[in-house]
Amino acid sequence: MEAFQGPLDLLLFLIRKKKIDIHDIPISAITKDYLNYLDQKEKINLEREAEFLLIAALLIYIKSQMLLPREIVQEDDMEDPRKVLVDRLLGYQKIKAAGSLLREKENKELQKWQRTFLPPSDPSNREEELELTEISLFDLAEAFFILMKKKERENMRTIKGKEVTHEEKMEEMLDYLEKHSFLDFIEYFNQQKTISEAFLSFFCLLELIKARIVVAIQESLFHTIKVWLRKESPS
Amino acid sequence: MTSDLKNILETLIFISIEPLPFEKIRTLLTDFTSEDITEALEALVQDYAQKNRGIQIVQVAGGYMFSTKIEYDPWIRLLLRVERKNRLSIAAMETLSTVAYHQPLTLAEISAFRGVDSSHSLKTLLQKRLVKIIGRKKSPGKPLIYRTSNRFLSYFGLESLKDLPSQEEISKILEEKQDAE
Amino acid sequence: MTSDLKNILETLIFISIEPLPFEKIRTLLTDFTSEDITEALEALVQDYAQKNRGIQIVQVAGGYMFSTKIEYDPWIRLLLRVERKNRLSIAAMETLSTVAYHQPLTLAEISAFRGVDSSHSLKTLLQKRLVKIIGRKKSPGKPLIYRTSNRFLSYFGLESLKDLPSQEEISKILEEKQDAE
Repeated sequence: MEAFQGPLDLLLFLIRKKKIDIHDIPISAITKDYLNYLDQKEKINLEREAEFLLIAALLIYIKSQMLLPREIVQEDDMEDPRKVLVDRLLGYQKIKAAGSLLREKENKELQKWQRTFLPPSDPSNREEELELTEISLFDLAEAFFILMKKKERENMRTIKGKEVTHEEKMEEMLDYLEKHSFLDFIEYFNQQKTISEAFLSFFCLLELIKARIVVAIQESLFHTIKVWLRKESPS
Repeated sequence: MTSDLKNILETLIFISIEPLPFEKIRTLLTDFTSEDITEALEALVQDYAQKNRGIQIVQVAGGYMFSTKIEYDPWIRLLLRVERKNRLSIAAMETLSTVAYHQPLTLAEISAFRGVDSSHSLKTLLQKRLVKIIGRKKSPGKPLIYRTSNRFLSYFGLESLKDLPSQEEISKILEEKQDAE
Repeated sequence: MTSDLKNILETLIFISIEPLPFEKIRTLLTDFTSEDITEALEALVQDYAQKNRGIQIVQVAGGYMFSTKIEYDPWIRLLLRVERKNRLSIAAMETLSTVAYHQPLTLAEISAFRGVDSSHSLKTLLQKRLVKIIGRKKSPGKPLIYRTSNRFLSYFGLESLKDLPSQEEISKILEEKQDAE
């Protein structure tokens, strides 16, 4: 039953297998096929079973209607008891076919890639850049303090690391930047072992920004802040 | 001047993360006429459509945006170290197709079209933002009403709902299927 | 072939979040020699450096990346300003939902509920006329009381506040989301 999306899917499959005209379904035969199929399958999802049985009931109902002696009425006025079912099958068939066409489009589109980040403006134009994509020190501090609050809440382990000096931290950060080409603000601060070390690296970062040795960019709103080494940094 | 307009358009489309609608461009560039903008846009799209380019400007969800060309997908996945992007499940695709062709409609209506309960697929589509809630139906129980979103359009590379596969295309598919069997 | 290499490079630089280092390109494109890559990169950078382009490829932080050209900055700022104006921030959205589901209420109540000061988001919502002031509370300080507006209803296609998706309806979707993650 897994292979079929539902009872209509199964019915369409049986109709196609027998090369039956969907507008002129031999109800008796197809009902037999349908019920046989349900019998074959032992493991039916209970939820799905009701849905399959519902259509079985519809089939049996239509069959009974067709067996009734027809009153003598004008052909035009006579409603084919199969019409309800045929309409549903046609509607479902259309949805399925449209789905397969959409699938083709999906396959194509999934191979196209869009940018999900804001590209920086011309990096040589620093004053402009400050306004546009560089975040202010305030933003940086704000993000930091939110982070610190979180860290405090998490009852940060108070394992005392060795005392790190200002110079050592500065060097460590520059090394990191040179090796990784950029530094993920949140990630980096999360890696700090103690609150005082985190504070220290934060102030080092502020100094590096002020000295225009690194540049901090937030790629888009609500994204992490990335710090890059400026290429032509004063050495 | 025209070249400058083209450059401005290139920049604006490039900087925009979502498809940039013509209307928005027009309200931004008040110094240019609609005709000038249309012309420059066409020239720009044409420029990128050339064979010797890896990226292109596409018209989706009523706007313009940059995207890579299909043939370079393997290289991008190599760079980003990712597998093929996930496709929608069969059930989700069927549900989405139902919404697309019969919208606006309720969950009960979707389930009736498909012959199976579709709440699970609908949730998936809501999470993926391919379908949105637009209100409630004025009928007993006041069920929520659903529609496809703008994201739906860009997901399938459609400019508008008018670009959905047409009745003729669908009939053709059905005939082919019949012939194949 | 060279054109194809140039296209690949264009695509990779376009999609890369960080400046793309030459070394990285070389390790990805093993079928090409360093010389070929260098040559194609230079040609690509040259292509974009032409006057009739709005975007360019620059070398920063030891890698290649796309950026816009300085002269088009005013246009970008214009676009971003408009976009920012039109977009509801996550904070504003949170605030709006708090008002919608708990109205009528005061700023202090909103802030208490969200756990953060919400005065800024509330101001944005008042400016967008999605929220309105309906009076003052008879309590110390007589704080203003807020409600969602009619505009809020029409924006979300609701006839009345009773039509807001219920807690159960939303939690059904959200629970699913947590399962998926």
